[in-house]
Amino acid sequence: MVALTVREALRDAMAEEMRADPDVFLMGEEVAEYQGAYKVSQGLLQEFGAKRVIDTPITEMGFAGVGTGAAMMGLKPIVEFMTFNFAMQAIDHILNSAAKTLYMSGGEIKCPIVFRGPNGAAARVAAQHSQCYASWYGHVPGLKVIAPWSAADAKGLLKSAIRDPNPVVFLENELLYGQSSDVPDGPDFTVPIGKANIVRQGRDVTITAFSIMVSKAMQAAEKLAAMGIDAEIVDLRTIRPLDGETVLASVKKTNRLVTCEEGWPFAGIGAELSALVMERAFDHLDAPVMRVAGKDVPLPYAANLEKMALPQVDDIIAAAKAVCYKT
Amino acid sequence: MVALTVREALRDAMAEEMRADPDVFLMGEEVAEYQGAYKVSQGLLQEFGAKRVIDTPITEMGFAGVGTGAAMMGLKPIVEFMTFNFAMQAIDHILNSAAKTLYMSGGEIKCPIVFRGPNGAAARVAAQHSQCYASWYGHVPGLKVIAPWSAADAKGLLKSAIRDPNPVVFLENELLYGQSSDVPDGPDFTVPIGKANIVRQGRDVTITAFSIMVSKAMQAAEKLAAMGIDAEIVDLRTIRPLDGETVLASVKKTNRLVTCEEGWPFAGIGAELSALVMERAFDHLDAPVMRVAGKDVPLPYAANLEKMALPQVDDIIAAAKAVCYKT
Amino acid sequence: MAIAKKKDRPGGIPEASGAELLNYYRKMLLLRRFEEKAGQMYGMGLIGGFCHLYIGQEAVATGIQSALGPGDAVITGYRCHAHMLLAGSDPKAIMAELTGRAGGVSKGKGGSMHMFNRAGNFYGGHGIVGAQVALGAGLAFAHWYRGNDRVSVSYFGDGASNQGQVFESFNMAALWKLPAIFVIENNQYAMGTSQQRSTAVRDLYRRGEAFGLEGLQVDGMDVVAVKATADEAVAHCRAGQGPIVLEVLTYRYRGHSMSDPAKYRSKEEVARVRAERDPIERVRDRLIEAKHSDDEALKEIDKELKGIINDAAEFAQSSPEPEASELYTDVYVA
Amino acid sequence: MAIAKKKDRPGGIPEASGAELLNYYRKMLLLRRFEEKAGQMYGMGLIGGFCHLYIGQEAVATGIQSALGPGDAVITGYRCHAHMLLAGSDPKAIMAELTGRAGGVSKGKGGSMHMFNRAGNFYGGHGIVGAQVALGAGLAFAHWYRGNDRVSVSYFGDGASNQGQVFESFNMAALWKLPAIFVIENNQYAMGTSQQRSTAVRDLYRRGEAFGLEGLQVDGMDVVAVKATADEAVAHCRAGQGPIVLEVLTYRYRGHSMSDPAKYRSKEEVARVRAERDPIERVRDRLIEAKHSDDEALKEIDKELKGIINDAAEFAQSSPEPEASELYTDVYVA
Ligand SMILES: Cc1ncc(C[n+]2csc(CCOP(=O)(O)OP(=O)(O)O)c2C)c(N)n1
Ligand SMILES: Cc1ncc(C[n+]2csc(CCOP(=O)(O)OP(=O)(O)O)c2C)c(N)n1
Ligand SMILES: [Mg+2]
Ligand SMILES: [Mg+2]
Repeated sequence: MVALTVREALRDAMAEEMRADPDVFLMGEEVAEYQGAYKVSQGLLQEFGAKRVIDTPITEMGFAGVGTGAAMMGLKPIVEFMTFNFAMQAIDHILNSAAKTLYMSGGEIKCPIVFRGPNGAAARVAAQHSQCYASWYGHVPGLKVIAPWSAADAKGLLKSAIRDPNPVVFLENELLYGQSSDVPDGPDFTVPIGKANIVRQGRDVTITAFSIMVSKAMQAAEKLAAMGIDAEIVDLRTIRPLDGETVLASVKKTNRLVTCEEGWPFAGIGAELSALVMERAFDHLDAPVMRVAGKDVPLPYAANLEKMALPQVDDIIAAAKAVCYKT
Repeated sequence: MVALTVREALRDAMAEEMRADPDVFLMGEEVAEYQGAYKVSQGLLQEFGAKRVIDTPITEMGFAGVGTGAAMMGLKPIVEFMTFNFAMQAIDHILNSAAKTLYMSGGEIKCPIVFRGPNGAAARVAAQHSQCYASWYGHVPGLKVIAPWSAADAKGLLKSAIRDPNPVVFLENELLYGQSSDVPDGPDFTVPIGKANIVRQGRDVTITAFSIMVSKAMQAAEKLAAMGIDAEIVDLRTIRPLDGETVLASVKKTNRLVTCEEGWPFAGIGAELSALVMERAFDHLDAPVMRVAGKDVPLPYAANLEKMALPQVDDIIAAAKAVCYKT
Repeated sequence: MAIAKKKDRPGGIPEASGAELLNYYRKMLLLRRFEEKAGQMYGMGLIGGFCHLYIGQEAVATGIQSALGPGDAVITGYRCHAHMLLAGSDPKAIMAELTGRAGGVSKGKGGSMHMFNRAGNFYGGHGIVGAQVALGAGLAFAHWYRGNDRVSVSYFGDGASNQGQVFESFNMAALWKLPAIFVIENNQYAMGTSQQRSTAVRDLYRRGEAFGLEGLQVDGMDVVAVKATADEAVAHCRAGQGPIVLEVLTYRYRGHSMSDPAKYRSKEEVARVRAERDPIERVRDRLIEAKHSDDEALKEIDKELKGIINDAAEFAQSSPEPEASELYTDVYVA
Repeated sequence: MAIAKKKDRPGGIPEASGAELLNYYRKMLLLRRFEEKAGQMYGMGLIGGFCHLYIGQEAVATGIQSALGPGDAVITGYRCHAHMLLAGSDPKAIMAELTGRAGGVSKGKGGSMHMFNRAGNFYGGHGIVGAQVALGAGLAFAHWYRGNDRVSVSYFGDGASNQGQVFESFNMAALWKLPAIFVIENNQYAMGTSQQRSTAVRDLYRRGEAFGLEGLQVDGMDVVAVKATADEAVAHCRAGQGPIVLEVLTYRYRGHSMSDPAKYRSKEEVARVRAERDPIERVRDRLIEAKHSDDEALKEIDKELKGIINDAAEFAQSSPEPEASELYTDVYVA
């Protein structure tokens, strides 16, 4: 084990996979000479050179298409979006060119590509720079969608994503980049796509979260413990394919579910989980599932409003207490 | 009352609003000289001239931006996408420029624009031309999202959308364009945004649907009636703001809910409704909510596979029977 | 910096040999007979959805594909039957794709607009106007990345040439000197929009000027001229000189797709092109004039091709629909 | 068809009067003092998120805005404080927006990148690179639709000039002859990407050539030259001759945003521009040389401006945070 920041873990994942496979390369805005807008690609240009670490012009639609075309020919591109907000310009390629082509070609054309970058709110960057795309991409068959929390998962899942023969959307979080945690050593470590992780065992209520919301859920769980509520925290890690089995097994144990996400509630990941539990664990529920999510507004810039707009530890605590019928 | 096709109803809505307000205009690919790729704008060029009915080059991102900019200055554009699949190229403007600007400007900049066109599957046009965007747009605060079924609603809601001071995404369905039904006469008729419509009263189970799925739900209801199940059909009509009250009231009466949509299930409209009912009518449910949705695959071209991929009348019947515990 | 230039090559096209001409004739006629049959079958309800025919444009793909070698990659839009045929796909499997059958090249899942042939280096068959241009730059990128001398050819229409990602692709291709040939099949219409209604400047070979892309323009109804100009473009790319734009002036005889009655142009306009510029007739005339062939022999070819096409049509109707289980395959690579 | 042309106007810039020069000086110094204060306040943690300063580029917006008249519409990207000030917004309210307070121009909801002033015909303040170009074409469209002689000015960067929608906007503007002035503020860098690393052709005034757009290039560190060239562009549009591209060569002294240490260029490079080309110093020198003013008087102006800016900073810190209820307002127009 070695303590790494999420930033380093992501970098190491890319470096290891690039060492192992000459078909893997990284492209995006400021990934090479600048070492990444958020320094995630630190050192990669130096190690792999300008042909494998490529600065692009500001043309998201274009370079997403270039990456996708290269993937169709067998290369394994990692396409970095400076943030996923800018991937909206490229979203047609992510869906129509990358996600749907295997099916439309009857299996003839594979598209082993990873689209990665920070997703969701950073700090005070306002509405155009703060959207969470988990539910949008999660909606789409043909894509795999990952949103890691810990450094180990960031590394292990990014490595799996790069090796995966399918298009993968890899949602990072800028505020997590600087967070450190233990990561298993060595280039053989990977984490399987599609498996949730129970990061805290508990009996009274299941709390699902992903990405930065896991931190908040963990904090909530500590405070809940002090109130006599023993929360089980499920880090979803992968949004598609969603590990429904792990969530359902937990809910069947705790009989209560609170879902957490930073994105908007309407047709979000919480809605999906609520519907899933409704369909497959209805009789196990001792209380209706509650969703904790971002407020249904564009993200405001003002510090106080921003805090109110984003789901906080207290919101999770309140929801957990409510489903446990505690006041 | 006058019998109109949905196509005519939409055309009449635009024509009436253009007559009433010189700031309203229509732009898009093939809307003018060709009279609309699906002939929805038949006759508009002839009546209003080339300055108000404008053929654009094939540049979705560009003309969506042009429309949005014009709206910021007080014009009331109707931007037609030949289909909503092509709006993915323009989706950044729909969200970041149109939906978020009022908020980001503290109310300074309004954006009275309608984005409209066919959404979802047509007949045999395969994966890239068949996506349903209801849950994506429904996810986003700042947008209003409409998906009418009947000719009257198509007309009344499009008129409301054009008059609405907010950006509206108006999702039509190509297969409905030729369907006729009665429409109240005269230019004063409108239908309010945000109100669902109970198109069939029933006691045993609530079935929600929108757009073309209302037709299928109605057919299912007839067959269900023959089996002794009296279904209540709620045509959602507006996706955002969703009329939860009408759905909840119906569910509190029938104690059962089946949701129908053509789009993919994951984080779809059915998921949202299921979560909503979970939160606000849990104790009224006699059975878990069931979702009827498109299969979780890109839409195939082959006739038999396409039919399997899209939700059919029999799927609705099966779901309704299941929630009624009938075999 | 290279400046876009128009090349009419007055008198400058090298004459083709009899064998070459016969080869073009055969290929172009195959494309036409295939499309005619597809049109018929669409009319009979055997083909669904959108179906875009290549009739009139045969010299474009035929001339350009003849300039390519093994490993050169090709991509186009939805009007792709011809490119599939030239990539060496079996007409049976293409036609069965059009009817949505298990024997189709995409197992019936893609249909008319979504067909691919990896072995033949053909990367589709894309329904989103302009998308193939960035994807095609990506194919060129892959060649560049691998350091070989192969090129990529991206076909797109006059309408598509207004899409922003075309310019983004030009810029990246120029910046990285990618071996990308951007072929604008200018058939004068994008659905019902004639070219002058979609852009203020109609010289599409100049589209890449802002990024220094050289541009060539050629009469796309003359397969020999197309081939010669394509040779030049290919040589440019193979020599490492970066991307190039190739505008090919052509015409489609049919509507945009089978559901377009094409009322935006006169019957006379179409008839005039057919009578005066038909690419197949032009080769036929040359063959006969130069006595490389005669009526009889050419009829024989036609007969043979019709046989192939009839077999394809037969197969496309007798091949079964895909198994129900296919609904869930190919969503992900296992 | 118009061909893009470079205009250096050697010796051809009409000299400005003392009053004009003083006016430019005052405006440019206001912009600079404002930005310096914003930088300080960012350093103190009073401003959050992204904050992009305009220091070094003052002559661009000042020169161009001086060529506009009432009703002419303006739009730009996230580097928008200067444009807000020139649109007549109160420095207090701009600064309070930066601190995210209730007294901010956007009630604290938009922050540094999202500011607007309808009365001043300024339409933002947009965070998505390139989006303002299509929106700006839309502003021009609105003028055209209404049949008035007003123009729209869309400012964007050298990096933004590679975005596809820029070309889509050029095409529509040319096709419909919209009164759109596309101002490329070429400050040589897009974040850490120097211009030659983002495009193969650096002459951005030629960007619209493929669509027949005329292009002008001007030294953006010379406010008088900028104003004169902008006059020309405005006249072109008002005369109904359609859109025009205006490349303004400028330089930003600070990092891309406050969080960019700008290690991709040498200190010497920045120092040289500051020493040799500073737009404010240049006007100052002219004023003094021509005896339109003197050190004393110019110091007085500076003092006055600093007072305004200090008041703004004061206000921005004392203005309360928005009411909690504001979270839910302005999502929809009621
Ligand atoms: C992004 C996008 N917008 C619109 C369409 C609908 N559409 C399909 S083909 C076409 C016309 C294209 O014309 P052109 O590029 O000239 O090619 P041609 O059909 O003439 O070969 C249009 C508008 C689409 N498929 N994709
Ligand atoms: C679509 C999009 N892509 C990327 C970004 C991130 N970004 C913000 S500013 C910028 C550089 C823009 O440079 P330029 O256009 O030259 O303008 P300047 O900052 O020099 O004024 C980038 C890459 C963004 N905001 N939007
Ligand atoms: Mg065409
Ligand atoms: Mg710049």
